[in-house]
Amino acid sequence: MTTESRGPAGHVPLRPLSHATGAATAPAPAPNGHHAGPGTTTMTIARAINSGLRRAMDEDSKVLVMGEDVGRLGGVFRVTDGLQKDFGEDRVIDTPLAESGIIGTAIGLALRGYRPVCEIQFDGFIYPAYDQIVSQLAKMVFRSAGTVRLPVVIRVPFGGGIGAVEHHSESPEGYFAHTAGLRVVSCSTPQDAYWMIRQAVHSDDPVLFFEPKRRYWEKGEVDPDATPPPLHSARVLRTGEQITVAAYGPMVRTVLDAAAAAEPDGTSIEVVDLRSVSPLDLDTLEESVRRTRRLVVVHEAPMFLGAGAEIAARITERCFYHLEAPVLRVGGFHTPYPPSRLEEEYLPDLDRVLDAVDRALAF
Amino acid sequence: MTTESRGPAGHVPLRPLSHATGAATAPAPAPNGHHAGPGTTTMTIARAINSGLRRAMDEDSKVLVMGEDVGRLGGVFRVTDGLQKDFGEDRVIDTPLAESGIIGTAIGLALRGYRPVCEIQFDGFIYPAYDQIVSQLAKMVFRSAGTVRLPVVIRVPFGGGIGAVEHHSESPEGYFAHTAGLRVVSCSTPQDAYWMIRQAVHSDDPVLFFEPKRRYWEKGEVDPDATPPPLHSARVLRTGEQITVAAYGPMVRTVLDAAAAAEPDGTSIEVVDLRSVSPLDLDTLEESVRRTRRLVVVHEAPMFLGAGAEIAARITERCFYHLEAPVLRVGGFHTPYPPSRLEEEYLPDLDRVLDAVDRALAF
Amino acid sequence: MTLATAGSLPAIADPCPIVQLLTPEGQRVDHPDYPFDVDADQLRSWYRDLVLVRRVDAEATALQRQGELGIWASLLGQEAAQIGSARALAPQDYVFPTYREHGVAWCRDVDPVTLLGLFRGVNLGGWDPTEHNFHLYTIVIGAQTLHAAGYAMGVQRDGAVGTGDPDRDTAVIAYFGDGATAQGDVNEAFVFASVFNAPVVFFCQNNHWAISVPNERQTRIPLYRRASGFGFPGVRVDGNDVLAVNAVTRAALDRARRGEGPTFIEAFTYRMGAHTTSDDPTRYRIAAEVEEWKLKDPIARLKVYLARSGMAGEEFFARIDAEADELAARVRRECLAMPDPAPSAMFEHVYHEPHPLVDEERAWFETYHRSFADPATTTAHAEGSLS
Amino acid sequence: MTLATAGSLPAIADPCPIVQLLTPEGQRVDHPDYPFDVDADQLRSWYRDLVLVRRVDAEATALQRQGELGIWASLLGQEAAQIGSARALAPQDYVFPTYREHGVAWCRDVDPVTLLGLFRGVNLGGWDPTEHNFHLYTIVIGAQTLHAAGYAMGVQRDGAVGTGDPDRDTAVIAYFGDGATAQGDVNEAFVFASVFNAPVVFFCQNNHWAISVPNERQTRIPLYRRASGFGFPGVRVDGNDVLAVNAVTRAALDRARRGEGPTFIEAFTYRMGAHTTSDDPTRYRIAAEVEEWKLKDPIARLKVYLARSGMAGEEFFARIDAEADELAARVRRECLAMPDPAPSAMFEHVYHEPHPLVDEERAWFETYHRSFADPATTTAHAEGSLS
Ligand SMILES: Cc1ncc(C[n+]2csc(CCOP(=O)(O)OP(=O)(O)O)c2C)c(N)n1
Ligand SMILES: Cc1ncc(C[n+]2csc(CCOP(=O)(O)OP(=O)(O)O)c2C)c(N)n1
Ligand SMILES: [Mg+2]
Ligand SMILES: [Mg+2]
Repeated sequence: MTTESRGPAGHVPLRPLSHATGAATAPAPAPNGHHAGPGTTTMTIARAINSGLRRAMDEDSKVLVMGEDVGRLGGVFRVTDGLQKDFGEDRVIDTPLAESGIIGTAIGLALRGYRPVCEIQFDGFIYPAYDQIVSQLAKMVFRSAGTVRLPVVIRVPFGGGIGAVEHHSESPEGYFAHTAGLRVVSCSTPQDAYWMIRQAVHSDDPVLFFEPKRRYWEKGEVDPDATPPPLHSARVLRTGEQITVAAYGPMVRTVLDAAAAAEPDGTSIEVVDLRSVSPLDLDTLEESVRRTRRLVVVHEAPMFLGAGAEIAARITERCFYHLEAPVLRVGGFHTPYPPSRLEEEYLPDLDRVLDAVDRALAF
Repeated sequence: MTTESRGPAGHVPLRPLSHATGAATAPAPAPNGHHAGPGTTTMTIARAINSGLRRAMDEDSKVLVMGEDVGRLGGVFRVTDGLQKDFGEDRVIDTPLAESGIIGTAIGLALRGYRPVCEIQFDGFIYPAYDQIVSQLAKMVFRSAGTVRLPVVIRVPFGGGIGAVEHHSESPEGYFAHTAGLRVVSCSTPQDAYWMIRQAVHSDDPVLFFEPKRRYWEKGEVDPDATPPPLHSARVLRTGEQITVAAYGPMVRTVLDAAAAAEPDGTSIEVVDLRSVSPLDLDTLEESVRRTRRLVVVHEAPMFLGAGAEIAARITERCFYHLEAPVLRVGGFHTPYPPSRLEEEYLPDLDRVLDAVDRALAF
Repeated sequence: MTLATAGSLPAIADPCPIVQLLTPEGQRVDHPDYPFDVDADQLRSWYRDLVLVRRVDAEATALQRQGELGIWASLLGQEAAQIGSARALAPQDYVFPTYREHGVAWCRDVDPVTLLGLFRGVNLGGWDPTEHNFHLYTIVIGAQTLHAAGYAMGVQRDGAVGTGDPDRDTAVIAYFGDGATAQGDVNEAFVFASVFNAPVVFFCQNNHWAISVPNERQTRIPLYRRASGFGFPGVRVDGNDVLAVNAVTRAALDRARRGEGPTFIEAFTYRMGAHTTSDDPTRYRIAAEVEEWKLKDPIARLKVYLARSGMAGEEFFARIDAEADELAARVRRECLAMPDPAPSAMFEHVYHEPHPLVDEERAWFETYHRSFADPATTTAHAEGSLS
Repeated sequence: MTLATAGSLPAIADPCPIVQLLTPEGQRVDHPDYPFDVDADQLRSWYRDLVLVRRVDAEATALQRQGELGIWASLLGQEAAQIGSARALAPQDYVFPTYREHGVAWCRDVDPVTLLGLFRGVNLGGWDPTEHNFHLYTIVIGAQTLHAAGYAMGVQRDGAVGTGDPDRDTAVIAYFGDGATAQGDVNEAFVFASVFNAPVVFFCQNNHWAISVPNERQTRIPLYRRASGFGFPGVRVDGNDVLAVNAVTRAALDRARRGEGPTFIEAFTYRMGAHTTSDDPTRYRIAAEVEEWKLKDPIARLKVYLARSGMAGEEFFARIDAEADELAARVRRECLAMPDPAPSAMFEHVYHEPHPLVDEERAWFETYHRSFADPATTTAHAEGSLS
């Protein structure tokens, strides 16, 4: 961990961020089930990100927020609400309407020593910035043999389930996870949202930060003083015996609900919140699957060449003699995101998860 | 197959293009080993694509070629050599230097009834066009509920091994295979190059046509009158008993060489040329793996969330009780493409293929 | 003053030429470059267009408030920019709209109910673009300008420019907003259109806002001047003056049809409502600005002119209002009756040609879906959301 | 005439103002906006720069021909554009080059040998950008212009513009070609730079060709006029006149440092050689054009001027030539001695912070690689290409 603390003295430095190996595979806390500190408050995921950003900006004057409508308006989801008022127009920048421009100038700002946090307004609008992200941002550290740092965070409200029009409900994380040089994470609880956005800002590598937009208003406890697990570690949110179900971002809640619904039937499901799509914390997952001998991976993103495929391939390789069933996937179909009246059918839900669980158990 | 023949009467229409199911899984011809017709000639892959394009343009006046340097120069690899001279500047268009512009205007031309064949000069320069490809081109048929046709072909010389500088050796096909609405293919022989470019032009769906640039100058026979297999069918190029090795594009030759090298040691490798990355012809592959019980997938593209992961996941699901070893992958590492002096180490080669074969056989 | 605005920026509001034929007060004025022969029938029919599209727009906003639409992007204030330009189109001309061109859609005979499908979430467009020569709405800002440039290149290749045959010569028009001018795609469209001299009109509705971001954050000079950097003419027109918009657009389309290449039109107007029904503009703009623009209302000025000049009277206005109400009632009725698509519709038209993965997923889905419908096979899980 | 060029295009070669201080014949001329005090030492040192970078460039071409480099992008003909502009930079200024800025690199003290690493394929840059205030070469056309705009926004935020302190006020310069002006990124850079009034100079070397595509396919008006569409000044300068380029660039950099925002400079020059060593320009351009530009050679005219005005004589020229040969010899020698990177170097610096997948792959690779080196564990396969 090479991040120098640039902020005012006295703030509690974050623990090492990036070691997925050695992650907490021991009895893991239920979401927000950690020992609550005195500063603990209940807030939504949106507010937790806002608080995390605010703290990051307080701690380090080089942290900037930039994007479309992030300033005066505070973002279309109000995630950056109040930041421009408190940190000024030079640190919270309403940019022109050009995503390639946002990321391209963020790279320049990072080269000058800043730590820009860019917002892409919706998942489906990240593509105009694709070259700047996968060919410039992702490769520049490597190209420079480590002489430059690119501490750029790209926040992306992602996923469906909000009844939106096209391009507002996509899950493009796979496009970025396939790209070396990027880190790709997603939070599922307010506490993680608060921790992870700060860890992302502290990272000296570029981080794609996928925010589960349909969960923005779900509430949970946030203890600002608790010590976070590493950014790229998975967490066992619920222990179980018969099968492991892994998910990240918005699908974590769905999977937890499925596990709870299956319990009365006597189906014991272990739930792993992956938290990081790239790198994957395969050690935590492997440890779980060696016990349960079955795995289902759930994401909203299309299955074909999605993260679930990679997990299936690697876990099968690692646990070949332990698996009682092939790793099954529940995910988006090989179609564009459908009109919103069909999204309930399109999106993985509790039933689709349990259907896959049943199929895996039937092997 | 809904392509109307728009060309002059009398040309032999191509057979159905897109049925991957029901593909030729019977004893398949060795590359170019089909019965040679009277018009058969020997040519390079580059020349075969040129000939296929020429024939497509002859047959249908709506077929256009467009891109950077494709006209006067005939393309930096001379794949479009002579086409502007013969078909004029209105059909072979040297565009401004803007990839998004190339694909975006090609979409407009297609909406007006044209069939543009766009060249992206090198793999690493496709990203500025990403939004136009994955959000516009890929989705427009779906968005219009099938009322518009987008017969756009995007030709991409791809892959490494030519000693080039950065951005000239990449394998971005995974980014497009993950996208519904696109078809993604790659040729490995002159005969396939000739057939497949014509089939791609005839397709009413957008096709990403990945050309194995380091194989451009390899020669083989082309019979212009032979009947092609479906565009999206895989082909068994060499039968074997102990293990199946699947590849596409430039890696097919590598895998064939590996199979030949392993034979004296008594290792019998079946080689499948996938030909299509999206859709995948899983039936052909499954049939092979059910016999050999082992599979290695080889591509230059990074393994992490690459096509090999998808194949591993699906074949494992289909052949769970047949597999004697996990599906292993040989592919690019999770690094940007390295400086060319390291590409021999980076790229999968005969030894890396055989190493994976050994590992699979050791299970 | 903050850094971001430091330095010697020329003010965007610099006085600059603007074409106007009808003042906000309803006064007819002349412009040397845009002679305009008033035809009472035409003006009345435009008045009707303006009132009807505003009324449908209001109904759609109401439908959204009542949960019948997921979202609505109101054209309030921009009616003249849309009707004026779209009424300049020939049938063979082709239109590439954004998501706000409900007035243009109206002129291209897309039924307003059909238009609601996208916003209701039952489809992603719902009309056949080729039937109306009106492309699908494009939501990704700016992408459609390249499609327009390409389509226009196709028109050239078809020999459908400069023949002098008014039924043959074809122009293309791309609509986009002030915010869109910052996008790379839009500027690439300017490059392609200008170097190929394509028959396309770039019609920018400068409604002063891109959601919460004011126009000054997209450009520091008046937008119509962008075209001069690419070597084709740009003109600013009073976007709330249906006469001027029509005259300027007609001239630009004619120019395109004659083979003289692209034109940029900046229709200077104002987004009177929220960006969409999801937006709250009080967070970022002051009421006084909106009040000022109310005085420039496109319908009011035409009504005053029609009335004062005796081209229309109370009875006419009342009749149009009644027609508008009837139309709104029909739109509401038919919107509510719009059926949801069949679930497996999402597997249709992903491709034109057969595709094994889509087929496999469709087959899986249909079996899975049926398992909920058939009580004999229903699983025991708590929530059968699909049944 | 084909469709693509139909219509009433203004010819790109329209006479337009161009800043020149030294004619192709070596005649010193004045320009009202760009007074220039000739300093003999400075001119001699520039002459040295020009000759040395041309000589190194020729050596690199030769090295490529002999297989020592994978490719080389020659700057032949563009020396004055590069030296003139780069010698206007202050140490604290920051440069974003393309792949052809070897002359600029020279002025930023990047050793020419270091520069060859990318082209030899032993690294992807090889110098520390922050040490030279000279970013890595960018090959993806246009991408670096946005980095420059962003860097300049950072300079503003550091308060390093408009202080009047010549050691503090900082400008940024982005180099790009004529072809690049068609890219969306470049135009977005113009938008960001202009609306934020960022201290950046956009330095376009119009060398008339983008590989085989002539400038007319990227623009139909002179390129320097692009800036007017975005609201900042553009100027065309004789790119083969080192004095004029220096004067114009100095003025633009000063303007940026004073906080007055961006400037676009079009250095009108010519790519005398092939696009790169992989290219064959005889396929697409006529020799006469090249011959014509030979008469405008940037070095010859300065040499004539220095000689005629008595600022330098034969002995000086001979000394520079000798120095150039020595430098070339060193470049050759050290290029040949450049070691290949260690194979596992490809796993370094993918990330700054630890990454389990990279670590796992590195570990696998090292074991695999060792298996070839160690005869005891060598596999029996025929070709051990990795050993
Ligand atoms: C590429 C892209 N980025 C962001 C958005 C989100 N968005 C939707 S509308 C809008 C503002 C558009 O402003 P303008 O172009 O002026 O059009 P207007 O809405 O004012 O008609 C934004 C940022 C989008 N649709 N597409
Ligand atoms: C985005 C992108 N597309 C295509 C290329 C391939 N390419 C390399 S140089 C070049 C021409 C560049 O022309 P110009 O900008 O005028 O610069 P010059 O080479 O003349 O210096 C092209 C098309 C590229 N490097 N990047
Ligand atoms: Mg607007
Ligand atoms: Mg050039």
